[in-house]
Amino acid sequence: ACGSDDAGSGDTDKKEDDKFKVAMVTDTGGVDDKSFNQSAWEGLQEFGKENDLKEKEGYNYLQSNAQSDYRPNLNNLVRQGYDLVFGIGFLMQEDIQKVAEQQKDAQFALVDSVVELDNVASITFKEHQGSFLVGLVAGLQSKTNKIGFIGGVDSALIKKFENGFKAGVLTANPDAEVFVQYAGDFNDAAKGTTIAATFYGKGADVIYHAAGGTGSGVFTEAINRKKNGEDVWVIGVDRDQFAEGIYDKAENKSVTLTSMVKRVDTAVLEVSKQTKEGNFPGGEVVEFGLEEDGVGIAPTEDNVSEEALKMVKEYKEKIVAGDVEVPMTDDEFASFNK
Amino acid sequence: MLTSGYEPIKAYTALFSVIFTDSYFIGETVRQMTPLILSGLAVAFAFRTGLFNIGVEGQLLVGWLASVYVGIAVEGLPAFIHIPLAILAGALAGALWGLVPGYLKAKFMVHEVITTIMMNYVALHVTNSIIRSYLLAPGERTEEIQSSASLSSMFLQEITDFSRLHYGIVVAILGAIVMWYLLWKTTTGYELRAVGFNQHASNYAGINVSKNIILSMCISGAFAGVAGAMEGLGTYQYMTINAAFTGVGFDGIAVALLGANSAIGIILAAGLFGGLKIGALNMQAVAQVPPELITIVIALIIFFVASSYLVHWLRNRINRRGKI
Amino acid sequence: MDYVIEMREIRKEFPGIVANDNVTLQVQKGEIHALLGENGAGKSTLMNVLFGLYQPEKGEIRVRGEKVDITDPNIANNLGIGMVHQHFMLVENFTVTENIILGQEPKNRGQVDIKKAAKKVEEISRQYGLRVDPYAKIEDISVGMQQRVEILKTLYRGADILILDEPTAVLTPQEIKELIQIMKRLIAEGKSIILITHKLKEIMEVCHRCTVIRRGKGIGTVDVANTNRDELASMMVGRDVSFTTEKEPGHPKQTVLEIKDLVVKDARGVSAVNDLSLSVRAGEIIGIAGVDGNGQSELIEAITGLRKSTSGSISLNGKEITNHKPRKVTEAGVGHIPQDRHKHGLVLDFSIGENMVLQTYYQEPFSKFNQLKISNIFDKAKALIEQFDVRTPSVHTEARALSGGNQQKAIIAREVDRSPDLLIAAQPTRGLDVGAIEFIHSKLIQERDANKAVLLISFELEEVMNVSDRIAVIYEGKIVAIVDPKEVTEQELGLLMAGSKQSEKGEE
Amino acid sequence: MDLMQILGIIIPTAIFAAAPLILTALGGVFSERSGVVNIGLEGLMMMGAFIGAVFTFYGETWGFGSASPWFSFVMAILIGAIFSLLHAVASITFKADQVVSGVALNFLAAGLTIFLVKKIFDAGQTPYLNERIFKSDVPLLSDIPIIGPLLFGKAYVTSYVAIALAFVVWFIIFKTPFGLRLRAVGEHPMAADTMGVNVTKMRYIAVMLSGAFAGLGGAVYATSISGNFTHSTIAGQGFMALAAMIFGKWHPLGALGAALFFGLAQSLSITGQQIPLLKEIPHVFLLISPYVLTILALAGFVGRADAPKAIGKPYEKGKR
Ligand SMILES: Nc1ncnc2c1ncn2[C@@H]1O[C@H](COP(=O)(O)OP(=O)(O)OP(=O)(O)O)[C@@H](O)[C@H]1O
Ligand SMILES: Nc1ncnc2c1ncn2[C@@H]1O[C@H](COP(=O)(O)OP(=O)(O)OP(=O)(O)O)[C@@H](O)[C@H]1O
Ligand SMILES: [Mg+2]
Ligand SMILES: [Mg+2]
Repeated sequence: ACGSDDAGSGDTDKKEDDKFKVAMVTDTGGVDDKSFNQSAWEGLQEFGKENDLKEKEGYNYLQSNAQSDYRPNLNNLVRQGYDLVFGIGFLMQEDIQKVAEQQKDAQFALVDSVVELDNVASITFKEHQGSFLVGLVAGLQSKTNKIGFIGGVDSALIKKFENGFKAGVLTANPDAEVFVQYAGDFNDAAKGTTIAATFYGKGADVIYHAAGGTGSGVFTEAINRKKNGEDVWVIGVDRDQFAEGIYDKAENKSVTLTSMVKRVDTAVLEVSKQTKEGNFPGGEVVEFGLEEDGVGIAPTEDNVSEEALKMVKEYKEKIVAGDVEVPMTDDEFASFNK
Repeated sequence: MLTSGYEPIKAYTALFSVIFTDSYFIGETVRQMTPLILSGLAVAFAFRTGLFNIGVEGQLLVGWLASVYVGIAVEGLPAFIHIPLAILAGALAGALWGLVPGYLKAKFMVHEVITTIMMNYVALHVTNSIIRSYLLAPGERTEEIQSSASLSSMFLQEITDFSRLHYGIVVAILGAIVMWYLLWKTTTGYELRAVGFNQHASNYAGINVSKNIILSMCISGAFAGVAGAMEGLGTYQYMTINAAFTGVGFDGIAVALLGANSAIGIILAAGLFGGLKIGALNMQAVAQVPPELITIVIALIIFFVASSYLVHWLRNRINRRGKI
Repeated sequence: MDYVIEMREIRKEFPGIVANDNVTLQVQKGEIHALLGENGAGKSTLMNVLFGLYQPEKGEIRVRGEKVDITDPNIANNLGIGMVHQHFMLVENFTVTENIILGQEPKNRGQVDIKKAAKKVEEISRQYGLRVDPYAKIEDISVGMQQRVEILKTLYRGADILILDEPTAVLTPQEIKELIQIMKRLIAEGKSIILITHKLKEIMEVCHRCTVIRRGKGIGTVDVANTNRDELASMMVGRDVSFTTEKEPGHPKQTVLEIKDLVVKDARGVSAVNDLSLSVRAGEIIGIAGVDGNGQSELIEAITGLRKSTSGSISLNGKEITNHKPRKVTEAGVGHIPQDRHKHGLVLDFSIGENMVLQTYYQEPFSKFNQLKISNIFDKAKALIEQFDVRTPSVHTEARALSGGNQQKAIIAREVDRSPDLLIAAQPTRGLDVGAIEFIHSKLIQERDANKAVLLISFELEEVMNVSDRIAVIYEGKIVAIVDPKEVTEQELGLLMAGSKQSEKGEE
Repeated sequence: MDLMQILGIIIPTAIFAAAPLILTALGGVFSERSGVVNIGLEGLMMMGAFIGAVFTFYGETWGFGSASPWFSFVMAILIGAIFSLLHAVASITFKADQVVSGVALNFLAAGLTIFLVKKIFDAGQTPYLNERIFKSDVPLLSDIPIIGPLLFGKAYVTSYVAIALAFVVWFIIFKTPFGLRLRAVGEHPMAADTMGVNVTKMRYIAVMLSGAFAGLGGAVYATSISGNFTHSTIAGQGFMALAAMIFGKWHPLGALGAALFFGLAQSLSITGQQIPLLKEIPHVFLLISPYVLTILALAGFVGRADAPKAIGKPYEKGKR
């Protein structure tokens, strides 16, 4: 970016310039949001380590404080000469598009959405597939046959979680009923608590949330109920949320049944590698599903029953093989359910 | 900054060099200033007439949506009609959002601070719901507006190295002039200010107090609505579903008060805010200073300026002379 | 000589002005000492210095012979100095007792012991004859009672030196009489009083000595027994002042204001004006005499459109104006000098220039097509300031910064200049010095002589008797008598105002 | 769902969601009753939530066990009071515009808390807390038939602490000499001054109390609802508390009622989506219902609210 730094930087930068450099722009959650920003950053760090890059020089990130910061941040990184710039989150789609149109020589990658330009690689995940697997667990392990799903904001992306999950639940347990509610907010823990209270109050004993910070309220409610002797579970999202659900530290007991993990780190690392090797997937949509280990079920399996694990394994194979097509939209779910 | 372990000289160089010398960041700073000026004007206008409008955030959102809607839905108009029409739509929507607290204040003495806070949340949910139900395009947002409604300019972008600078700054400065003119040069402004200072005396002088309270909130809301239109027609060209408030409305409170509720002051304060915010992004990039530090700096500047007797004195002088 | 208070060569400056310039004041024990001076002469400033609200630049203060340094009202309180301020220092939504005990509350297990406090208040109030209701809220009680609360505050704190800053400006004649009794009782108890007032009659009546200040400078101290009103007045103003307003007999013409069977309810919904009828003719001044609270304010508010009337009619020059909006009433030809100049008369944060067009800003030449003609407005204001001798640094000065007297002159200038057919003047001289009063009275008479109708409302009998051509006595919302000022005595008028019917006199 | 079931969900969640609002609004009552506008409640709450999360976390590591949240409350009260001093110094001593100073406080809290979180934890948020305030039955009271389980079953202690504090604050403000002076300072500072009440001192105390209460409110939020602290933990609750305070007419019990009303409206709007009849109403109407209900309530039967007379004006000795 700024003139002063370009001019006064001297030869250390020159040396770095020869190397392949990558960077990313976070959304307002910041690089350590315990969610996909953090996961993406871990991917970059891994890439840095593998290629012996220095943090802040060879690989870097910029945090956005507001939606309007995306574009200056993207521009800034391009102007600092990074060879590949990641935008994390579908909210950055428009900005990547514009910057990529203007900076034709730069290379971008966008996580969670698609930009059809030759200098942009689009990375998406098959969240519905992962959600299907945790749906199976929920369907099998629910004793009340009532299961809840809490979405952050009603959107196409979160719908993938909902529909995949519902399909999984019904596959494992056709008698189950799934309550669905969208909080309208990714950051309102109090709302999460209230919705969870409502679901549990209606008899649900497993709730899957895809609601970011609102989800922490779901854990709060579940822990409270567990402490008062109720048998309730939460299914975490994006990464292994076992720790969020711990209600008995000594015994390491958690209300987290399992979690649907989304391996943004894997995707970021993978695309960085390809690009360094000269195989930048520009103009392509790189999809990460069960097959690519882009989504899946969390490694902590303390609370998952043998039976469920077996079923998960079985369906994972079927999905990878293409024998089962997991629905992601409402329409697809409707026909799946027929 | 020294105490927090970052390199202060590098950081400040990063902050100031770009907002004064790098055309891209100059462009971005001005772009950032645009809605800040207008939301500052909205807060200041209400303040001048004795009302505290915390509802700029909500008025901005509805203004944004209305302008984008007109930008999308109306086709085949030349730009010189389409742009003003879309801005007007934003202003009207904002005014409508200001009307509710104004009316409740005038007729039922309901404190405008509560109603405007509540109207913010209503605006957030309603605009999101309208976009989701009627205007949704891929990416959790609306379609892009027609180019005939766009304030963005290839020319401005090119001279600023592809910043998002757009013609909205002209609108914002016009807004500042309008506020100044309206308040100090018209009988309407005379009435609004009189009601703001002393409702009893205004009533005695035959001024319709209720009407002026409502009018004041509407005009304030209109400024906020135009601020939203600047985001919709200029910066973004569309409206996203907002998971949370934009913050521009709340920044407007600080901008207005830092600018002593005067037109010139607001432009300067918005410049300071915009510069610091954009500079902060660069400080992060160059000197690895976390952007939170800039928020802290902004807060300290506000404290400092607000506490300074110099500003107090200036403000009194400006007020007394009845200019600007 | 032993003085209980001795202020020597006090100098107090404010930015751009010397409010007290080497003023010396010596008060003897057990006396009532008057402090006299024009509006803005520096009386309140001097007393605020004594009370510790201001720090003097120069000079020394001795209390009971001891040199003291009063840096805080607390110290003054501890020295036994109590002050009743010109503008009351009362918390409006507190009760009488709460106001009195504030800062020195009797406690009972951490709680304010209101019962005990109220009892103590009752005790003191009985001792000095200061009637108050300990549980009433300040906003609900009369100005007279508020005044008594202020005095009780000082007595509760055991003050034996009392400063009363213009205590009578806001009181009715009855209340003034009571206050004078109270003051006499206080000195009989051995207390000393410093009394600020513009009413020379009161000084002559109760004070022992009088110190005069003019434009910040001490002019001297005189024994009241050895002087008279005229001498005091000329000491204060620096020239001779006339007390009886000179005027030719009036020549009343056609009826301008006609009020028939008017009923107006007050804020609590009680009829304050009851079937009131009254007419005012061009070329006459009708004075309304009455004790505060007999419907005067509601009557004015009904005429001027600030309050709705429930029945009856008001017409101006034969045209109905009943329940018209204030602006329509103004445009029909009514001018109004309001009773409360800060609440109704002025926008204190506006410049004096802007205030001068409060009723006319929307008309030519002050605006056109919704645009203000700033230069016309300020030219007009300058002319009025000149003509009515409003003392202000400039037309751009905020009205707030002017002294009360000058604020009042500005309002009068604005209202008289429009030359309304009917001029309503409510307590136009409250708190003003004799020079200013003289000026305002002459303006009212000038209006009358220009064939306008003038309605004067005042609690001050002397004013009503001096200025009016006819006096209408208002009692419980009705005009109970109309009398000729030349044929009535103050005593008779006082009886009428108190509701006695026997001594009915006059034309109707 | 039957009615009891619905009430059984709505009422407890209303009460628990209201606790941070009640506490913060009570803080606002103190400050504004003394004549100092406190729009910085949001920032104070943010600071409280941050302190609550940090010290609960350290309490855990220092072995305070289940007392950790309570330890954090003490710290939040202390640090909240100290943090509010900035507002006090600027607006009381330097006579800064009180609204500006409050806004600055909000900015400062937003920046400082996250900055410190990053310094301390090297992450954008604090870790999840293990020791939190958990729900439990209120002994005896929860055994009362019907209303017992509704009002006292499975509830947070902090909710009842908040409600009890509202009564304590009411007592302090309306019954004690301190309260009398506080209100006098907010209504007519010059009168109070001439009666020997130290206006500056009273206002400092009031602002610091508002910091203490808002700090506690934030800490209660962090330890009972969110379970950690992030940049978005406190997002508007301080403004809602401000609204509750005004809604409650600057009266502690009024603020309590308003906060409970908000809580009830909020939980009704959420739970309503699972109630068969209300399910048919478009989602957005339920989302906005708490806010619309508040506006209607204000317009319908609460109406005029008189702020303390001297509010917003710095006190200058001898100024008229
Ligand atoms: N707070 C103040 N700041 C600046 N100047 C002041 C202040 N108070 C008084 N003055 C100045 O001091 C002078 C004396 O004012 P003061 O109030 O003592 O008059 P006064 O004799 O009490 O008048 P009045 O009869 O109208 O009450 C005024 O002319 C004014 O210019
Ligand atoms: N804030 C101020 N700054 C400058 N001068 C002031 C200020 N307040 C008052 N004054 C001056 O103080 C003087 C006396 O003021 P004061 O209010 O005592 O007048 P007054 O005639 O007694 O008014 P009132 O009739 O309301 O009692 C005036 O000359 C006025 O100019
Ligand atoms: Mg005086
Ligand atoms: Mg006076």
